[in-house]
Amino acid sequence: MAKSMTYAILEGIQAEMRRNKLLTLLYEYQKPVAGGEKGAINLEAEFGRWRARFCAIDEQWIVGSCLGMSMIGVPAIAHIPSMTTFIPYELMFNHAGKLRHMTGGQAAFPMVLWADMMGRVPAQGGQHADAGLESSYARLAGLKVVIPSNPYDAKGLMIAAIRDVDPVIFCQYPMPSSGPPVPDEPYVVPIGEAAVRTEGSDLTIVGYAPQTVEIGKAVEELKKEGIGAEFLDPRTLAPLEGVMETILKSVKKTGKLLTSDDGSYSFSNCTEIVARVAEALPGTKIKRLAFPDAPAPGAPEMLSYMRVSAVHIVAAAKKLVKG
Amino acid sequence: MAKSMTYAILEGIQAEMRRNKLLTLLYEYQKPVAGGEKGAINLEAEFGRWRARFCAIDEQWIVGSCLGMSMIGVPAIAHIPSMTTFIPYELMFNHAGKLRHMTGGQAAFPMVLWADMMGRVPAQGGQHADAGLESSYARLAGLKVVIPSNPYDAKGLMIAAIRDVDPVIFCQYPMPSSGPPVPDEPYVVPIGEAAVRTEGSDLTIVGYAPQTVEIGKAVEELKKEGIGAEFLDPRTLAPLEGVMETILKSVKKTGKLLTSDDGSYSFSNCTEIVARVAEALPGTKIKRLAFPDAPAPGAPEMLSYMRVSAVHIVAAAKKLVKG
Amino acid sequence: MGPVKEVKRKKAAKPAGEEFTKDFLVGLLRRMMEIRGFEDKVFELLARNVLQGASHVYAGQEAVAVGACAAIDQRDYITSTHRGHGHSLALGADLKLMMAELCGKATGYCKGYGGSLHITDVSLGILGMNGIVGASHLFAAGAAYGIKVKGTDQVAVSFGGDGSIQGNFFSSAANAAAAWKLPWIGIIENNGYQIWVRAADVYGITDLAQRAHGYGIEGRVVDGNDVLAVYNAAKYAVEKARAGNGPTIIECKTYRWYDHYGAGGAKIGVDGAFGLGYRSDRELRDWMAKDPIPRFRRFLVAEKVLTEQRADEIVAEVRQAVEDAAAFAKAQPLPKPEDGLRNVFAEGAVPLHTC
Amino acid sequence: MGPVKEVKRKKAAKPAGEEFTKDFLVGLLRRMMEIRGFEDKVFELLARNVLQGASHVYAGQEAVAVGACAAIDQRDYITSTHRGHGHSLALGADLKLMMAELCGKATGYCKGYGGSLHITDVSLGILGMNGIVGASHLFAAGAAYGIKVKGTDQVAVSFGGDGSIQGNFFSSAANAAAAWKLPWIGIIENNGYQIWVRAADVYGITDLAQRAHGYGIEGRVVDGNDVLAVYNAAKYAVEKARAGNGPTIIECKTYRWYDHYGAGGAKIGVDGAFGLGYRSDRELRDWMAKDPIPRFRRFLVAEKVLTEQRADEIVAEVRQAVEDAAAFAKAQPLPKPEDGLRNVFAEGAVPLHTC
Ligand SMILES: Cc1ncc(C[n+]2csc(CCOP(=O)(O)OP(=O)(O)O)c2C)c(N)n1
Ligand SMILES: Cc1ncc(C[n+]2csc(CCOP(=O)(O)OP(=O)(O)O)c2C)c(N)n1
Ligand SMILES: [Mg+2]
Ligand SMILES: [Mg+2]
Repeated sequence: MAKSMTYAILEGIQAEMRRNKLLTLLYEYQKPVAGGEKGAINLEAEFGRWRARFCAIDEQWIVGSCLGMSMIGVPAIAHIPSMTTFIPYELMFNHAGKLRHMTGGQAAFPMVLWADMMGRVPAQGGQHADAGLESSYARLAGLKVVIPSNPYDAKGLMIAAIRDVDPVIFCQYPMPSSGPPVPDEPYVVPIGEAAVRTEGSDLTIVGYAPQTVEIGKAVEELKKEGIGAEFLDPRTLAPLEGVMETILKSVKKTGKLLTSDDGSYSFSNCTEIVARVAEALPGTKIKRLAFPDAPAPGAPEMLSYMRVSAVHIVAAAKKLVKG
Repeated sequence: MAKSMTYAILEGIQAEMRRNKLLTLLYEYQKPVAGGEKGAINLEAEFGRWRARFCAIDEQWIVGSCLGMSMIGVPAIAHIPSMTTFIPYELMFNHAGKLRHMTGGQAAFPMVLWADMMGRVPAQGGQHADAGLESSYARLAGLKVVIPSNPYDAKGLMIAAIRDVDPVIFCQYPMPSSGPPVPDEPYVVPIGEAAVRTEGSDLTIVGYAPQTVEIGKAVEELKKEGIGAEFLDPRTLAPLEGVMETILKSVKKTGKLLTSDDGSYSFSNCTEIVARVAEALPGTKIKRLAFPDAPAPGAPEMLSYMRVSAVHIVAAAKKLVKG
Repeated sequence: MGPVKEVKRKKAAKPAGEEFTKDFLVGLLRRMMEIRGFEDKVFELLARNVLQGASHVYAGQEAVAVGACAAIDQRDYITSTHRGHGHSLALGADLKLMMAELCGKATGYCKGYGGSLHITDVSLGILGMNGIVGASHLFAAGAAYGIKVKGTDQVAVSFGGDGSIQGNFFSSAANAAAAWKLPWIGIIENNGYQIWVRAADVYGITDLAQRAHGYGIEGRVVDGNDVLAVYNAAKYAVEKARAGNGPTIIECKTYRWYDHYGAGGAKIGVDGAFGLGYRSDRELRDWMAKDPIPRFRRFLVAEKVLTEQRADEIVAEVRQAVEDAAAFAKAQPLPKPEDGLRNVFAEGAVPLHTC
Repeated sequence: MGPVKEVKRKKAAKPAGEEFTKDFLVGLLRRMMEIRGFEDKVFELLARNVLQGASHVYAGQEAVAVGACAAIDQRDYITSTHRGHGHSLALGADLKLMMAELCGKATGYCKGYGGSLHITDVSLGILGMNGIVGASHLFAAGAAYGIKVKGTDQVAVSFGGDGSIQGNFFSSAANAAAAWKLPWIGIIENNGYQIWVRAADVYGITDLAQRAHGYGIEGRVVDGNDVLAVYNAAKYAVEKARAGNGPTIIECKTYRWYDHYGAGGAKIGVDGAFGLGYRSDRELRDWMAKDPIPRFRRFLVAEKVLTEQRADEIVAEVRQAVEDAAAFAKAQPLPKPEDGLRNVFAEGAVPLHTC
C-alpha cells in the first residue's frame, strides 16, 4: 500500500528530528502518529513530550511559541487544525513576515506553519469545509507558501520547509495516495518550482491540491477528444517568480490558460497567476474556474453544485481551444 | 476650510446615531472627536459612554462585541487602529462572513469594521507603515469592502455601510481634504459603484486611496503630453461585480489598463481587477505597478524608492500607449 | 475576590424564597429525557451511516443545558458550541426541525446550510451554534454589551467546554464583562476532555472557574450532573446580572458518554462509549453511575413529585416524539442546489464560477 | 494560589543571602542615568524635529528596566515593546548604534530598517522590540519553551505595559507557561495609561498581577520606581525559573513622564510633560517626586556607596556619552534605497514594481 499524505509528512519530520536534536513539533489534537507498511511512526514516543507536544485549544500559542523558540535557534513546526487557519494570521503577518526586515536581518524564524486544510467536505457547513485560504498567506511579505498535491511532494516540501531559515506555510489538503512512490529516505522538493504533470500544446491548465484530481480526470478525457492539455501544478504559491517561469513558458506555447480552483474566485488563488500571464503575454485566452465567493453549505446537493469538477474543466477547455 | 476625512466620517456616524438610537461605536484610543467650521463633533459627549465607548487594547473585543451586539439588533461600528487590521481577521472570516449562510439566513450582522490604514508612512518600520490589507478582506465570502479616496466618498460610504444589513469593512487611509465639498446632510454613496475621476480614451488607469493622489498628478502630466487617460476609482473592492462593469466599459474603449497600488504586488489589490479584465477582454495591454512584496522599511530613502509615484505612472502609461 | 465557591445542592432542592412547582420540576426531567432520547437516536443514525457530518453527541451532560436554560426567559440570549443539540433542545427547540437540519433537509432549522454544528433558532434567542471553540463566549458578552445599550434587563448566556477558556475569545469576553459589569453568564461545561486531551495536561489550574478571578469576575464550581445545582447557580447569576451586578462564570463538572463526535467504533446495538483509548472504561462507568437523569428521577419520585408510572409514560412519550422527528426528517425535501449561492449577503445570489 | 503579594524593598536593600557590591549598585544608578540622558536627548531632537518617527520615551520608568535586567545574565533573553529604548540600554546596548537607528542610518542597530520601534541586538539576547502590544509576552514564553527543549537553565523575560495583559497574546503565554512551568518572567510596567486610556476604566481588576492567578501563576506587585525592589522581585523570579519552578508575573507600578510618544506640545527648552488633557499636572508632580534616579542616588549616598561628587561626575560622563552618540549618528551614512528590497527573505532581494 502506498504511503498516505500524513505518513509521508511525518516520515519527513521524523528524519529531520533525528538529524536536528532541537527540532520541535507543537500540535493540538492531531497526534503525530501514523501507521504504514514501513512501521508505525509516533513522534511523541520517539522524541519525548517536550519535542512533540500537544497543547490547549490555543492556536495562537501553538504558532506564537514556535515563532518565539525558532528565534532562539530551536527550529519548530506548528501544526494547527483546518478550521483555525486564520487565527495565527496576525502573527504570521506582523511578526513572522516582518521581523527579519525590521531588524535589518537579525531576526530569523526557522519555523513551519503546518496548516491543515479541510477542503470542500460535505455535511459540515461553512466553518468546516473551507478551501483557498493559502492565498491570504501568499499575499504577505516574508512568508513562503507551499501546497503539495501528493505524498511525494508533501514529504519533499516538508523537508525543504524545515530546512529553510525563512518561515514557511505548509498547506495540507486531504489528498489521495497517488503520484510517485515515496522513498523512505529524506529528500527535498525545492520551494519555488512548479511541476509539469502532463505535457501538451493545445492549452495550459493550472491547478493544485484537491483540484488536481479533477484536472487529472479532465486531461484524460480531453486526450480522448484529441486535445493536448499541459497540466501544471505550482506547488509553491509564494514566492511565485520561479513558478511563473514554468507557467509562462507553457502559455507562450499554447496561448491559452485555464485555471481551476477549490478556493473562492475573487482576490484568490489562481488570480495572481492569471494576472501575471495577462501582463506578460497579452492576447492569451484565459478562463478561471473556481468555487463561488460563498461559504460552503452543509447539504451535499448545494455543495457539489458549486464545486468545479472534471466535467466543467473539460467543457471550459474545449471552449477555449475551439473558440 | 474643507472638511477632513475624519470629520466627514464622524459627521456621517453622528447623523446615523441621531437617527438610530441603538447605533453604537466601540473604539480604542482614537477618540470620535473632530473640530471643523461647522462645529465640533464629540460622540461620547453627545451620545454617552455606552454608545461611544473606548476599550482596552483588545481589538478582538472591539470587533467581536460589535458582532455580538449587532446579532441582537444593536447596529455597531468597531473602530480599530492601523497596526491591528488583521487581529480580527478570523472573526470576520469564520463568523461575520459565514453565519448568515450557515444559519440559512437567520443571523445578520449589521456592523461596520472601521479599519484605520496607516499607508506607507516613513520612519516607522514594517508594522506601522502597511497598506493593501483590504485585499485580504476582499477575498472573504459574505463581507463587503469599501475604500474611499476623499472626504465626500468617505461620508457617503460610511452611511451606506451603516445602513447595510451585511457586515462592511470600511478602510480609512489618511487622505487629503480634496474632492467634492462634503454636504452637512446625510447622503449615501452606494456600495459597489466605481467613480470615473477623469475621462479619456487612450488608456484606463485604476487605483484607489493613497495612489489616487499620484494618479491624479500623472493624469495631468499625461494630458500635457497629449495622452487622455480615463481614471477610475473602484471605491468598493467586494463585491466587485458592479465596479467591473465600469472598468470593462472603459477598457473596451481604451484597450489598455494600468493599475497602481500602494499595497504589495502579489495576490493583491488590483490583481483581481487585472485578472477579470484579462478574462473578459483578451488582447488588452496590461501593466500593474505596486509596492514590492516587502515590508515597509523605516528609513525614508528606502521607502520612497519602493513606492509608486506619479513619475512611474507617467512612464508606464506612455509605454503602454506608445508601444 | 473570594475563593472559588462550590454551590451545593440545597437539601430540599429549594433555593431560598423559591418554591418549585411540580410542573417545573417534571419539566426539567422531561427536557433531559428529550435530549437523551434525541442524542440516542442521532447516535444510532450515525452508527448506521444514515446521518452524515460531525454530530457531537451531548449525552451525559443534559443537566447542564437544562439547568442553565431553565434559569433564563424567552427574552434572553444564548450562544452555543459544536456540542449544541442539548442547548437548543433545553430551550424548547422543535425535535423535528432539529432532525431535519441534521439530515441536511430544506426545511431544517438552517434550511440545510448548517447541519449539526450550526443549528440556530433566533426566535428562541439562540444566537447561533458556533463551531469555533470559544467564540460563543465572545458573542454572548458582545450581546450583553448590546443589552446595556438597549437598557433592558435581559441576560446573555454562553456555553463552552473546558477547551473554551483558552484561545482567542474567552479573555476578551471576560475582561470587558468585568470592567463594565455586563449581564453575561459564562457556563463552562468541564467534561474533562478536549477531544482526547485532558484539561489537566494543558492548564495550570484545576478548577477552571479560577480563571474568572484574574479578570475580577466571580467564579463558581457546581456539580454539572445535578440539574438543580446548575439551576440554582445559574438563577443566582441571572438575577445578579439583571440587577446590574455583572457577570458570573459557572464551571459545571460533568462528562460526555460517547466519543468526541460521531459514533466511531460503535456497532449497531453495541454501546460505542467504551473502549476509547484515551480514557478508562472504569472512569466512564463511574460517571454513568452519576447519570443526571435517573438521579433526578429518583429524587422526584422520592419527593413524591412524580410516580414511577408517570415517569415511564414520559419516557415513552419522548421516545415516540423522537421517532416521529426522525420520520419527519426522512420525508423532507432536499435543498435546491442553486440555493448554495444565496444567503451570502442579505440580498441576491453570488455568481457561479463552474463555467 | 495565595493573594497578590507586595514585594517590599528590604530595609537595608539587601535580599537574604546576597551582599551587593558597590560596583553593582553604582552600575544600577549609572544605567538609569544613561537611559534618562538618552531619552532627554531623544526628546530634544523630537521637539526640534531633527528626529522623525514615533519614539516612545521611557523617562520615569528607568527603575523597571534596570532592576529587571540586572537580575538576568548575558545568556538570557528579553522581549520588548514600542517603549523599548530603556530595555535595550539596561542590557548595555551601545548608545551610538541606538541613536543611529533612531536617525534611520545604515549603521544603526537595524541598519535603518527598524527605527525606534524595533531596535534589536540579538547578541545582547534581545529578541526584538515589537510594536504590537502584548506580542512581547507570547514570544518570550515561546522562547521559554525553547529553553526547555534545549535543556538549559536560561530564562526569558518579557516587558509589557498595563495595556499588554489584554488582547491576543498574554493569555496564550500565561496559560502554557503555567501548565508546563516554563522559565518565563512577565514584567508588567503599569504606568496607569494606555495612551490616554486609564487602566482602571477598562479592567475589572486594580492590581494587574491578579490576572496571573487565573492561570495558576504567582503574581507580584512591586514599587516600579524602586530599582532594588524591582531587582529583588526579578531575582526571585529568575532563580525560581532556573530551578524549574515556573513562571512569575511581576507588576511594577510606575509612571511615564512625557506624552505617549513624541514631544508633542513641547517647545524647545520647555518641558512637554505637563498640560496633557488626560491627566493632571499634580498627578505627574507626585510621580516626579518619586523619580527613581535621585531617590536611588540619595540612598547610595546615605549608605556611603557613593559620594555626591562621584555622582555628579557620572552625570557628566553620561551627558558626554549621549552627546557623542548624537554626533556619531548625525555623521553616519544613509541606507542605500535599493536595500529596502533585501532582508525580506534570508537570501536575495524581491523584485521592484515601480516600472
Ligand atoms: C479554535 C478552534 N480550535 C480547534 C477546534 C477543533 N475542535 C473542535 S471541538 C474541539 C474540542 C473542544 O473541547 P471542549 O471545549 O472541552 O468541548 P467538548 O468537545 O468537550 O464539549 C476541538 C479542539 C475548533 N473547532 N476551534
Ligand atoms: C495590538 C495593538 N493594539 C494597539 C496598538 C496601538 N498602541 C501602541 S502603544 C499603545 C498603548 C500601550 O499602552 P501600554 O501597554 O500601557 O504601554 P505604555 O505605552 O503605557 O508603555 C497602543 C494602544 C498596538 N501597537 N498594538
Ligand atoms: Mg471538554
Ligand atoms: Mg501604560
